Amino acid sequence: MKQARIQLVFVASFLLLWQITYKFGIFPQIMFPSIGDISNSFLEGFIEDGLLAYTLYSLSLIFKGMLIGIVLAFAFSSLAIISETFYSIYNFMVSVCDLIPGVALLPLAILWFGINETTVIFIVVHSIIWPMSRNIIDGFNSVNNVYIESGKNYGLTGINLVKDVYLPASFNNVLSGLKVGWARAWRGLISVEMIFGTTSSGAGIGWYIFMKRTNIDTAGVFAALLVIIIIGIIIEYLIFGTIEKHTVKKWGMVR
Amino acid sequence: MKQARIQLVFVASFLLLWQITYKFGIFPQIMFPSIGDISNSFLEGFIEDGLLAYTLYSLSLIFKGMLIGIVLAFAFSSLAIISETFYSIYNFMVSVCDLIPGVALLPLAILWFGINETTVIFIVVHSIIWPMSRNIIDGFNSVNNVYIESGKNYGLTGINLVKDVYLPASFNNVLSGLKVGWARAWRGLISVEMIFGTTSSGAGIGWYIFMKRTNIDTAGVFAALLVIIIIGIIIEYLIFGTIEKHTVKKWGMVR
Amino acid sequence: GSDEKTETEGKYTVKIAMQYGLSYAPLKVVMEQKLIEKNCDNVEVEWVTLNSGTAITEALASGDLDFGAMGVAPAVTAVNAGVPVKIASNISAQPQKLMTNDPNIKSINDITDEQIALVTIGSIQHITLAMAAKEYLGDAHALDNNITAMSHPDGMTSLLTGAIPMQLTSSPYIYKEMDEGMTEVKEISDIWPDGKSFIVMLGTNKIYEDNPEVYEGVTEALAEAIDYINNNKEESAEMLCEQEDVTKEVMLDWLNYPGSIYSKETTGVLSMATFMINEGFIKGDVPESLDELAFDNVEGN
Amino acid sequence: MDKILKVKNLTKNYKDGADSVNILENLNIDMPENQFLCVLGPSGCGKTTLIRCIAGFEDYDGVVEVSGKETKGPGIDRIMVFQNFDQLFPWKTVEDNIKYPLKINGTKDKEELSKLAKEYLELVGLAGSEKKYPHQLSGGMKQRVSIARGLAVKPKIILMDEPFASLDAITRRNLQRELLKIKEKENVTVVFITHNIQEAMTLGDRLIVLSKSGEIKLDIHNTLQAPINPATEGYGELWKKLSDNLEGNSDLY
Amino acid sequence: MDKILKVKNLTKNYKDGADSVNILENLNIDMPENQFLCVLGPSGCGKTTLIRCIAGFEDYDGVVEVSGKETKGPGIDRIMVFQNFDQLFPWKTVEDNIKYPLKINGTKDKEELSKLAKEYLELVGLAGSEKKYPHQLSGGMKQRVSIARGLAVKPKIILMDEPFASLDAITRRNLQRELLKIKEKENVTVVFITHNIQEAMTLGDRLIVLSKSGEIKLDIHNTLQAPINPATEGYGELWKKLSDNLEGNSDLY
Ligand SMILES: Nc1ncnc2c1ncn2[C@@H]1O[C@H](COP(=O)(O)OP(=O)(O)OP(=O)(O)O)[C@@H](O)[C@H]1O
Ligand SMILES: Nc1ncnc2c1ncn2[C@@H]1O[C@H](COP(=O)(O)OP(=O)(O)OP(=O)(O)O)[C@@H](O)[C@H]1O
Ligand SMILES: [Mg+2]
Ligand SMILES: [Mg+2]
Repeated sequence: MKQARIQLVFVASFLLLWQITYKFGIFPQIMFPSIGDISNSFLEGFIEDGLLAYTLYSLSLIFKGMLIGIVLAFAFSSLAIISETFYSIYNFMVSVCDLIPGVALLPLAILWFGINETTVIFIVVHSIIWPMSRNIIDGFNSVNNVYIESGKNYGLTGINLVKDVYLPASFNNVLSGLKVGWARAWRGLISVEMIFGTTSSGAGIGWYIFMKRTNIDTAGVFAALLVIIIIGIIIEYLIFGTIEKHTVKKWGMVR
Repeated sequence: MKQARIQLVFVASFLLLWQITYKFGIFPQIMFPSIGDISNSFLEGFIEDGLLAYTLYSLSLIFKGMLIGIVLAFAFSSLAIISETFYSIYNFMVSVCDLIPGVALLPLAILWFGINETTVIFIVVHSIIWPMSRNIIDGFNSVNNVYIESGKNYGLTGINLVKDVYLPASFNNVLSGLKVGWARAWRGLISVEMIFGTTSSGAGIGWYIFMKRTNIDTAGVFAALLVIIIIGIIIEYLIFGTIEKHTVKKWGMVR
Repeated sequence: GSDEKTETEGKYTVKIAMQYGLSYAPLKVVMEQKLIEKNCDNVEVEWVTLNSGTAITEALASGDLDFGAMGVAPAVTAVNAGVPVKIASNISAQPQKLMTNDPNIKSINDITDEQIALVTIGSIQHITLAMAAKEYLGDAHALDNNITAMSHPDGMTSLLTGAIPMQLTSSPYIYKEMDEGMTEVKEISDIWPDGKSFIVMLGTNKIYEDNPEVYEGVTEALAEAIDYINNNKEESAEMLCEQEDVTKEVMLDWLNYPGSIYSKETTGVLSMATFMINEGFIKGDVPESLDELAFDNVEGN
Repeated sequence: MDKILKVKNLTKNYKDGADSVNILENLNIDMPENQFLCVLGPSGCGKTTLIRCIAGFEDYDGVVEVSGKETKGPGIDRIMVFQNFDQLFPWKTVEDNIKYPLKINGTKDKEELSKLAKEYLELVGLAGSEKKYPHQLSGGMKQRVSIARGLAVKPKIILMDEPFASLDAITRRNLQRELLKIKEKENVTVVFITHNIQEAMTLGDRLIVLSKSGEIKLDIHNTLQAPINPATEGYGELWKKLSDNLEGNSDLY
Repeated sequence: MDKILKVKNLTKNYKDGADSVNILENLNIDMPENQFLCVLGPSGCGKTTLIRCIAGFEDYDGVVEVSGKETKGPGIDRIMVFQNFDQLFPWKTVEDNIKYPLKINGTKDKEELSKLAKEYLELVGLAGSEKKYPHQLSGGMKQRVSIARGLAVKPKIILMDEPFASLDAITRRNLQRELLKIKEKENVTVVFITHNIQEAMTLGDRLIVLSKSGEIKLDIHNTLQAPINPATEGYGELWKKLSDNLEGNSDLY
């Protein structure tokens, strides 16, 4: 594939540039490690520091959070399309809640759920549900009328109309929402893990980054970011790419 | 307006529920202040604590960040539509960069910019540019072919095609992107202010929240959140609402 | 990012980072009374307030900051990791205590798997807990799995609301918590008794070597401020109460509490560094003397 | 025989600005079962608006009754074939576009569904395009699939908005014939918009001409004897009558 | 006279699956300036595909030359009026839809623009709808605005895909007449797709019939004397010839 080749060239140039920057000592090396150092940290991380366990733990939280977030975002957005009253309320809620930073909600979450996974998942859900709902609702609102009218004409109402017409017709927006949500989930999780960590019930990659940062192990920080990036690329190109190919692209809805 | 009435009822019920929860002491009052306390803190904040200055400072950062973010997101997304090579690279970059939490970039930002406004703005820009680009690119990709072909037919190419066809044709997605971006900018800013601190040029509302929290002044925290929410509602309904009314709604592109 | 700073109109801009809270009071005084500007003619001071030692360390390493104040443990970590900095002065000691809402926990030996909130790993609270664990339980890492990282205020509310049974924190939270009926688990304050270094000031090698006058101006200003606080509690309280958002009376109480000690002399830094390295909290060689951690002007241990 | 469709005092205004006008005003139409009504009228006069109101897609003043009951919104008893090319669900294949409405209306058996889809696709001359997606079809092909989809659910009333406009003469004639057959066999009532006077005369047993401003200018029964072609007795007069009532004058066509 | 448009060995395959076939194969068409070519053919035979290739919207094998130069992609010299109803920019008013292409092609003067917009809107019978947005128009009105937009830029070649399909008889006849006038006055070359044999005979000085599989089945010059109507000499024969060459048999219409 041509795309993949271009991307490879891009990554290679980036790495080269990084290494040159390092070599010429443009930045203090303690803050700007070499590619070699980062690779070492990467390997060491997995071999010695249990980076895999941290990663898997974070992934498990993300998947739980995504699952809950997706289900809720769909449920509420669907309801909002079915009921005008609920639309007014939910649209308002999305606008308001999306503004509240997770850190500010942490104390309340601790109060409600205590100190455990649930609190972290709550913050992850909070990170993704609003932007995802925004994309879904706006997507639903821009579905071509003729599809909705066809659907209603053939007897679809309520949730069936949403499921069988709104959803596929705005699938491109929904996918955008999922992509944004997926990224938000990572960022939300890492942030919360970095300020609210626990070593007992399991610790995630955010905690790992935090530890490395505390110990001024910059290469270790970048190695952990590398893990996140690799996972992200896999999800983006394997999962989202495949979904796109078999939906919106096949349907002629996007280029 | 019917919408506004429903929203008013909703807000009133929410406040009532809050006050009842408070009254029955369901949560410790140290964490769950009364509506009255919050209102007092709100007023006091403005009268005594200079909350206005904090707010204005944050707003100035947000607007700078939004401006840069919007310009860059548009510039890059447009380029991505014009050049397939750049598309491969930028789409890849968006997927990757969107995953990297702002906190994790903080060391690099400090390295590049030092501890000052620029670092904070950098993190804000990082919060918004990727999700916004995602929405814009995905929106551009789903523009109906016939508009693009018409545009090309009449001699539009490159940036003119983007400006005059892609942009208005995907304006709904672009607006979604702006809304998500706006919320992200707030959340990004508050987080960075809370976990990072102030710079020599001023302190923002996130820092205000941090101080109030450090002093276990929960009512003060909620008062500051209230400020954020009020600003958010104003922007959402005044700015975005007006834009929607005079664009996509007038054009019959959304319901 | 360090290039554009330095001389403007012949003036050197010295950039100093502190954090928020009572422990940084001397720096507040330096700032309010413009002591550095008084000491050196050709200096402009840029103050920033950050809220993590890590960010300050990173800014020091990047060359953006000349000085930065932080807890002993992160300071030791920074020096040990090779950041070109050393301790330029002690700032304060603060009482820290392991508070609990569980009357059954009276001693460190009563702790099994209960969670302990403290501000973060690698913090002075974390290291003191480890020191106590080593001393009383025989293993420095015995309590590592009990730790939950939470900011002081979050930890306090969690403790007060019962979400968590213990918190290792410092003044003023311990006072507030005692007011709410929380009790203390003794051994922590025993292992790191009042008076031992809590917050220190790091300076870069660069400023120490290239700008000795400025370096001296800053450290002397700090010494003056410490003196000022020790001798003028009333005025200091007045100056500081606004920052801390408490009344002057409360502030005065805090300043007068036996554990609140402001001093330019370090205490226990070397032992803490030794402990951290020996017990594997950081990697490196055990320092032989304080000189490896601090500049010449610093006295103490 | 009772009326299956009653349009009473229908007034429609899109209310899209201060100067918005009534597109339709106090329109009344009664249709007995199995009637084939052809609606003619100049472009922009309100034909689409009329059947959209009947279908229940618009707000309006007045009443639309089906079998004596006032309608509220769209329903499977009145199936619309839109004027729009892009009315098929782009996320479904041609075949699934036809099967889907059947499925949600009770036909669960897979074989039965395939049989029906095949039958109606053959009817519109599209056997072989089952697995294509709508974006892979030509304009006329899309129109034909839409017709097949509408007919397949065997509605009581079918509302067709220029369904044959993009079809070549032969396909059009075949479909006209099939439509008439189905109408008789399934006892359907048809409202059919067309710009083709000849088509209207061939198909409709009742003919309505709307004026530019949306009034009923002519509402007559087609008394010509089938098979209707230019040689049929009375053809010329009827043609002239319709043509004259269509706004403007015609000296050609 | 030199050829303004040459289609050489045009082969088009949408390559949308393992079993995708050539829609057009080795098609050759030469057109001198000011020719009016009407293309007839059964639904789905490749008419739209053909003019999309000429317009430069598709990848294809072969060469399309305009005034002797090979085309690369779309250009203002070949303006397309699409088959699609929704080809107008929904974010522009009717008027602005017409003005916009003029503006980007050099007409900067505001009054001039308004005058042109007004002129062409009157031409298609839509004076008064200037300020409407496309979504407020009927199907036929949209089609007419698209035609006005296309004509207003005075292209060398205009490619029209069933432009009059949704118009009533009178409007259609008027537009046919206007189109012929403009063609003569502006020296335009026209490729015009229609399903209406009579329309093709009335308008085209050259007539092409495509077979079901996209081959040129008939390519003749229209030698009838204008004004062409059913009474014109030779009308019947030509009609029969075209009709017979359209796939299938016609005994009606
Ligand atoms: N985008 C596409 N992808 C794949 N196949 C296509 C595409 N567009 C058209 N086709 C196929 O090409 C053939 C010719 O289509 P085209 O649109 O050119 O027909 P047409 O002659 O214009 O028909 P009509 O009169 O119905 O508009 C059809 O079989 C159609 O299925
Ligand atoms: N959604 C709408 N909003 C506002 N006005 C509309 C809307 N739809 C149609 N109109 C107006 O209503 C009138 C009638 O439109 P309608 O679509 O019913 O015409 P029509 O008879 O079907 O015409 P055609 O034969 O061209 O399809 C037109 O003047 C049109 O401008
Ligand atoms: Mg219509
Ligand atoms: Mg076609």
